[in-house]
Amino acid sequence: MAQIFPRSSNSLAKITIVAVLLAGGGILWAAYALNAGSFTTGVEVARDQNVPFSHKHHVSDDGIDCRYCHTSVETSSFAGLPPTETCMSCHSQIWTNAAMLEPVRESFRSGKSLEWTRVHDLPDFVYFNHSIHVNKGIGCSTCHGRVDQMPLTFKVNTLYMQWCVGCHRNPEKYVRPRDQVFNPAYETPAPNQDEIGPKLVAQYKIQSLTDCVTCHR
Amino acid sequence: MQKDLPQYWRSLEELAQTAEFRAFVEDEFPNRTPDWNDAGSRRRFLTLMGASIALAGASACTVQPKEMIVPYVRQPEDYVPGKPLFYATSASWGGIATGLLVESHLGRPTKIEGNPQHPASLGATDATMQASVLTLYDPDRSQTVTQNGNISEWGVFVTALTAARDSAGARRGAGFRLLTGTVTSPTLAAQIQEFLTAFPGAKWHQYEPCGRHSARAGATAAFGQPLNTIYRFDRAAVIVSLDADFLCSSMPGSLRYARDYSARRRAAAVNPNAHPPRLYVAEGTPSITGGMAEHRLRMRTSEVAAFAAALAQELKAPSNGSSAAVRAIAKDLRAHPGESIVIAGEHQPPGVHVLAHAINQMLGNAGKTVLYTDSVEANPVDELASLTELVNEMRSGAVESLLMFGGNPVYDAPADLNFLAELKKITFRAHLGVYSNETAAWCHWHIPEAHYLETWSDARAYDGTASIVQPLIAPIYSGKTPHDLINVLMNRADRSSHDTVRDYWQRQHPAADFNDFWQISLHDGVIAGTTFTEKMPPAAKLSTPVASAASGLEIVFRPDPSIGDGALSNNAWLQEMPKPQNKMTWDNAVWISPKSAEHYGVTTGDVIEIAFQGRKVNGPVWILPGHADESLTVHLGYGRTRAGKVANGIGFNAYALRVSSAVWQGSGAAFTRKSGGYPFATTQHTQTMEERDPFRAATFAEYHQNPGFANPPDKHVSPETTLFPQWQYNHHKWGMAIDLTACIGCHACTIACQSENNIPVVGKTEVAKGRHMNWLRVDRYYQGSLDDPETLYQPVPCMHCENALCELVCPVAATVHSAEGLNEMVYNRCVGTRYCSNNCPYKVRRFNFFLYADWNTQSLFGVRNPDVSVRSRGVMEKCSYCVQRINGAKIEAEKQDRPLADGEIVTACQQACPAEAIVFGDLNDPNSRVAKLKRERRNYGLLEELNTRPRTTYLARLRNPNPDLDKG
Amino acid sequence: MNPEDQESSAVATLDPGPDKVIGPGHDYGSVTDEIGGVVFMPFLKTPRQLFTGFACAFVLVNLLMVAVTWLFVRGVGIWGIVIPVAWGFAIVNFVWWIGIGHAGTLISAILLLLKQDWRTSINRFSEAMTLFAVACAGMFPILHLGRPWLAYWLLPYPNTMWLWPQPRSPLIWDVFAVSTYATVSFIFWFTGLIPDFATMRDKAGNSLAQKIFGTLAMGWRGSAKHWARYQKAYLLLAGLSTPLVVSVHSVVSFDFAVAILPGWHTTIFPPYFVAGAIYSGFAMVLTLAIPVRRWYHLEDLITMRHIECMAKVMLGTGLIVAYGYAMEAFMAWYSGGIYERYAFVNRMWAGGYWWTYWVLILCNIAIPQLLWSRRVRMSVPAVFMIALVVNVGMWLERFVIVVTSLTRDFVPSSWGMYYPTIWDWSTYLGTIGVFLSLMFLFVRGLPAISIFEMREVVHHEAEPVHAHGD
Amino acid sequence: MPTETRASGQLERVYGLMAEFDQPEPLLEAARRARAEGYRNMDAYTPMPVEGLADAIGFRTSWVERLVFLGGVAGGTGGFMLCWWITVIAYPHIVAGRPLNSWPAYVPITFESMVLIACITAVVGMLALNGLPQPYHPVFNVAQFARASRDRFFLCIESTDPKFDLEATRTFLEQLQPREVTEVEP
Repeated sequence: MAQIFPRSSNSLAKITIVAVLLAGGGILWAAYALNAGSFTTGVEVARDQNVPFSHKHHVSDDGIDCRYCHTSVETSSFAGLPPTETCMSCHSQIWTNAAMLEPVRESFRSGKSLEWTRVHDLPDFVYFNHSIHVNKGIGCSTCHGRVDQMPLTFKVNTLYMQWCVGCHRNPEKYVRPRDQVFNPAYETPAPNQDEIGPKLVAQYKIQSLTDCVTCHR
Repeated sequence: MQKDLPQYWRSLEELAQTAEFRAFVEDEFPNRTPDWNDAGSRRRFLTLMGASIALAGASACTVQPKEMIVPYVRQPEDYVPGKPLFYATSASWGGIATGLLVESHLGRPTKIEGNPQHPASLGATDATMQASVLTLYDPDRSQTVTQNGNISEWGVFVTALTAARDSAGARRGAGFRLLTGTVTSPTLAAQIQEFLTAFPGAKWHQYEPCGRHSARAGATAAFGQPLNTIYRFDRAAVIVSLDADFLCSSMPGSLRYARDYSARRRAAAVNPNAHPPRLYVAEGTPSITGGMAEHRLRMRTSEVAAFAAALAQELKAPSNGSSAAVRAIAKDLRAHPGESIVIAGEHQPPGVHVLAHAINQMLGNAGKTVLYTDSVEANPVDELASLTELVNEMRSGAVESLLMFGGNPVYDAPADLNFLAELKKITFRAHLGVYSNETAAWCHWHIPEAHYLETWSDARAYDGTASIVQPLIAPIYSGKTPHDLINVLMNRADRSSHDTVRDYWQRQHPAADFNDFWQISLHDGVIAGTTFTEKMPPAAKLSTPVASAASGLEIVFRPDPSIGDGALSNNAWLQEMPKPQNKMTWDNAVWISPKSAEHYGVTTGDVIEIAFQGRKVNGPVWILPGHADESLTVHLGYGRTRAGKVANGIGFNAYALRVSSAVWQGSGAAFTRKSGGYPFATTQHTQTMEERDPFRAATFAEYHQNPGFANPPDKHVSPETTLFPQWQYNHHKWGMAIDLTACIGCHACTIACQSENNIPVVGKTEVAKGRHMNWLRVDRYYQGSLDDPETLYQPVPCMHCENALCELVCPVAATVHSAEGLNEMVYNRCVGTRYCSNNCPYKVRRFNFFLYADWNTQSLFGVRNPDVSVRSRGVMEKCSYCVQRINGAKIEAEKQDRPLADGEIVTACQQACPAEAIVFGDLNDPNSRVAKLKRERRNYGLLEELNTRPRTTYLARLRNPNPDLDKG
Repeated sequence: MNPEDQESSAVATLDPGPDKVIGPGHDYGSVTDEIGGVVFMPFLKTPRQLFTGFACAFVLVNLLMVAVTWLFVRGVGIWGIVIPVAWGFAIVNFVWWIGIGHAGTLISAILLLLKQDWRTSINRFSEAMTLFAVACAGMFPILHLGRPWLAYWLLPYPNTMWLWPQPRSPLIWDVFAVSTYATVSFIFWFTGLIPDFATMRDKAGNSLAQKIFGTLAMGWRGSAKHWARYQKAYLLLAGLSTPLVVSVHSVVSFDFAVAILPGWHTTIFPPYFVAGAIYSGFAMVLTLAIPVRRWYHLEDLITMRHIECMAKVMLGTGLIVAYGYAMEAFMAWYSGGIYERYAFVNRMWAGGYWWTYWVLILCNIAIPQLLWSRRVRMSVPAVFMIALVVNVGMWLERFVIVVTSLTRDFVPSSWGMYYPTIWDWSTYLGTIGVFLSLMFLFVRGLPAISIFEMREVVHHEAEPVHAHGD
Repeated sequence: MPTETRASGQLERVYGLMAEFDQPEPLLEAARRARAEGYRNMDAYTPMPVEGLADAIGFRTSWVERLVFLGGVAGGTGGFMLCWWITVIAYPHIVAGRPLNSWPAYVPITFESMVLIACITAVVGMLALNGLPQPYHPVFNVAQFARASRDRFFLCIESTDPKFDLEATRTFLEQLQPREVTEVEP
């Protein structure tokens, strides 16, 4: 009987096995990378807007408080998006003929709303309430990051369930004094978070809510 | 089965083990058309009005679709985005107003609640009101002014109408006619009067297909004036209803009556010394009220009059001639002078009303339990006569122009008047209506009418209390109001309804503080000081004794239990609401008693041709236990041809048999069997509890002797009975108690739940299969004899078992328990194995076998509750104890750093319930209402013996039968 | 082809009757050629029945494709399922197929441990049958999901939701049990094939076939050392599969036994499901083996002895199943629980499906009693018919358990009925098509009988001393 | 090993000598004799397992069962720990009022994973220990070897055997009345 396979096929066979195993691992890794990457999560991807609004300019340079525009953040589930009126309250005086503000003026003239692309967008089956979070000492920057340093706004967190649950399980790691909630530059002062965290949690009666119905109904 | 348990039976055929029974079993789901070849029904259900918005985001770890966000340009003052606002307004059916609070999201009215400050509501609503918000968004509503069917414009119509008026005006208005429904609106009445004074030749006619002809005529006959009667059931120990469905019907004040009546029952359950009301009902067609009766005297509708006469006679002069029942009732009434009520039914002839008035005076009830005021109607006329006069004039050609404010006479006028034929003779016919209906089709002009949630107007409640109707939203289809039309006639076309109404009230209240008065009236939803003052009428003069029942087969006309007279028939929520009496949806049927059915050889599902006074109509038979023999009941409101996609062509039109001589009942009907096997769609197929006792009942007396009756030892499971340590719920512990003593079975809770939780509508085919989606179903069981059973209603929401069997078997943890003991259902995690439903002993879980939620019809997105996810295809859903309300209330309390107060969280079903039978709250708070109720001895858990530890429990039903009559 | 083919073709293919597991005059070469010959048979020489059979089966496969497409387009609503009967044909078929899938491993594993000589010429065949049956079964749990595209949520994998399957649910047990069973059955089957691949490799005429079989054989050369390890591994597989095969249908029965539903909630389910599984499994082996041995003239390798033994196993397991039914009914009455009792009243006469129960008793209990008679066992057509009847009966058993119990449970108000739609039937028939197609391909393309084990048989037959020794 | 054989360069020339038999019994006998003769590096090739052959050529192993045991233990533990970790650590839910660690419910999964891993180890281990896949092997060079998978039985004494000597070994094999003795090309 003649050999069906050449001598080399032995090593070839073994190499193939190893290769297949490696390939499998590689595919899993790639899938993970894709899923965790900003292509999927949208993290750190600045969205184009009809008006290139800069939080950096308005917050850092002009020192406008979050609540000046996001009026309902303390009272409602929805933080609120400023009506054109609010923009015009300043921009009827300053930058009155800046080209980039034309859409704003146009909207004010025509009464047709400005349209913004959502940056922080949760699936429709997730019910998030801003007011309770800010009232319990969770700062804007905890979730939204240093918006005051973003020329164009982008997400700094995935807003995935595991990310939410991470905080809901250990609020003491993220809570801050109520008066610091709207301070984007807030840094945990000494004594460090491990000490003040638990205190604030007790003081604000913060519960660690991980029930499904906390967010899904 | 134990002796002391009442005899329950399954279905007529089963009781008499006839051959039909087999057929019945095989045919439990008569409609088996596989939907794949039933394109028609599929198309229908796709276009059906369900309430849901697209579940845009897919499962968590996918790329979020790009979404735009659109702020206001000028944001309204006092408006907080993301928070609902509540406005007081009022809805009127048949002209009679009920106060409402309407929830509005981003300017969209989404949910109707009762107005606690309004005497007719006290916070309660009925199914019709709950569903009325859906009509607002109905894509089938008429949307444009049409002339001879072609799209036209308001301006053009104004010119045309003015022309018509002027031509009549030349003859001081002669030949110009207005046709409205019953009008209680002071403003509208004033406007019409103004018009009539300006044009004395013109005439104003009123007609309601299911109006209050008898009550009005009865009062007039008795007192010489059409007085309005108000009943105080909170003061009544003995109630005799002469075919009066005062608990759940279009009868003015029925919501309030249900509240008062059940409050007294509940009180008696707690306090052995309190006197529970005893209710006698004499009726032929089983009604909600009949279901609550201690003693339901089954008799043909036409025999009620004779019964009333006999009762009156017996009360005047006791004699052994009269029947045992009459004597017992009379005795009972005499024993409670001044605290009894004899109430005559809206559908009984005037003579019965006269008798009722007389008896009440005889018993000294007048002024105590029965109060009289002036009529709440602006211009009480005999509407039947009014319409007849109009038709006669139309025939004689005296009518040149007819302006119809709503209504649908072509469809619902008595058949003998041939309204349509005469209508065609008129040269100028205009119709104002929410729908372009059968009548609009024959009018030169049709003008879309504003829905009441888009309208400025006013109306009076059953006790005369006036309230403002204020709009929640600008007319979606630029609908007009009657006020607008009259303004046109008075050359004030530019004048808005708002100004018209406001000016009227300013005239009534010229004081300087009018603005405050107006604001307060708007805010409270009632106008202070408008409630009518009580009157003491003269002694009722007994007119000619009522004729005794004619022989022969009797036919009874009734408004449909779910869609009423047909005005709301295009409302899918109501269409799919099971009719309390037979749990049937999407149809009307000819009700007949078991005995008569046997006698005439027909059975449920047979299509018969009814002949009455020379007119014929085909309809399917439904054998209804408790119905009077030798009597047929047909329901009005079906067989519509121009109602809309939902209602067109379903059921049969009973108006076609209805003649002005027999508006509510007539004898001499006949029928022949045409065919069999009509496919009904019912949500409950078994009428008995077999040997089981989900529903437990006793008399008040028995209960006070043996309070433990509802918890027999073999059903009870002690908290110790457990393999595992039980979970402790320390923070909150939500629970619900449903009082079967109070529940009247009106199904308001079912629709309230549907509205609050975006529950889709599935259509007749799907219901027939057994796929209805009601989270809160109301089970209906019969008890006692086949011919005259007692009817038992049991609302069944999710039990939120502490040992929830559904959770154990879910492979993906899509249903688990919350730390507060809620049985959570997470739609976005559900993969749809349906194992949970199989393992749920209560079968309260509902499954989206198809994409039931309507993702296509834009206009319907508006009605949806933004706080509740819309379920996609292939997921399970069920009652959540309105967790969105729980979370909302908790968040508010947390923000204000205060504990939740009892009653702060109210579930939708609880809020709607007129009888306050449903109570929700925190079981960890010993003083909460629910905790107190659960401490009552008659509290029991459904299927408790399975050790599911249900959080929803029931309070056994208590009855107060008359020992002299008690059948035991 | 090797020259040896002619010399062996002389061996007559006669059924040696009920005491012999192999026809007379066979030697190592002849068995090799008779079995291997099937594989290398020229395409056009393939038995006609095989072509027709495959054609019909393939039509059904396409029916399945249509049914599944429509299912994914519209949703599970196209089936007859409703509330309360939320599980219908899908689950019935799942359990039925899994049950059929039990014969293979049982024959290969348990009979191997019991050293039953008659297992040899049917084990390969029934292992393949197991694989295909499990494949069909495996489809249903996914198809019947409301959202089948999320079926992977039943697997424990790290995800952005931090959510995992709920391991208390019998459905998750199913996932593990069925996937394990599928994997192990495949391994078992493939391991058994390796030496035969080598035979095919060495028998192959053209180099392509040589390469293909050579690759599959992985260079097997029948070394004594390899055989030593091979037999150890094979024995261990058998030892592990035996409890596995018992566990799998027990777990399937937990789907019902763990639920509280009257008619499901029974401790006797695991044993009687397993017995039922073997019952239906053997029925299916017979249903397939009898025609195949006829078409390929393998009567001398699959002899009356095999058929009779399987018939006896059917009779035995059938009696266990009968005992199961009896106990169920007895307990329902003896428990005194009204729900439990009513479940059986409903099952036997009150409900809409009373007749299915009696047909099932007829198929599973009454008719198989004929097998007591040796004459019936000796008649191939009779055994074939009974096997068919049992297949039907076992399907009905699952229908009665799943559907009838669901139609009427605790609260009478929510009782209902279940009416299968054309799509239920299409899906069911479709999977039968898949099963048969795969089976036909297998018996054409691979040695349907374990050749090297047949050689052992030849060897033992040659020396009776060894036959009963070891 | 003896230097002279290496010097004579036979290693390069042959893999070994192979004797072919008709029946298992003569092969068995031959193997025993060869071992008695002092040969150690040999192997026998048969179309089906032949009892005692491994002993005859002096081959013993117990690695397969050891591996399978380890596999089983690993699988079982893994299965249980998975359930426990999921329900107690990863995302604790209250399910049907059961304790977080409802261990009785984890038995099936534990068992199934045990079987799964054990079975996989059994086969993968067996193949690995056998050095498969190994498509090329010197014995395939023997023309008659095709029948090793059919109806012939071979004994191969390998040239690596210390006692191997082309001539001597050939004569020794000849005495065993094989059908034929052939040199195996390396």
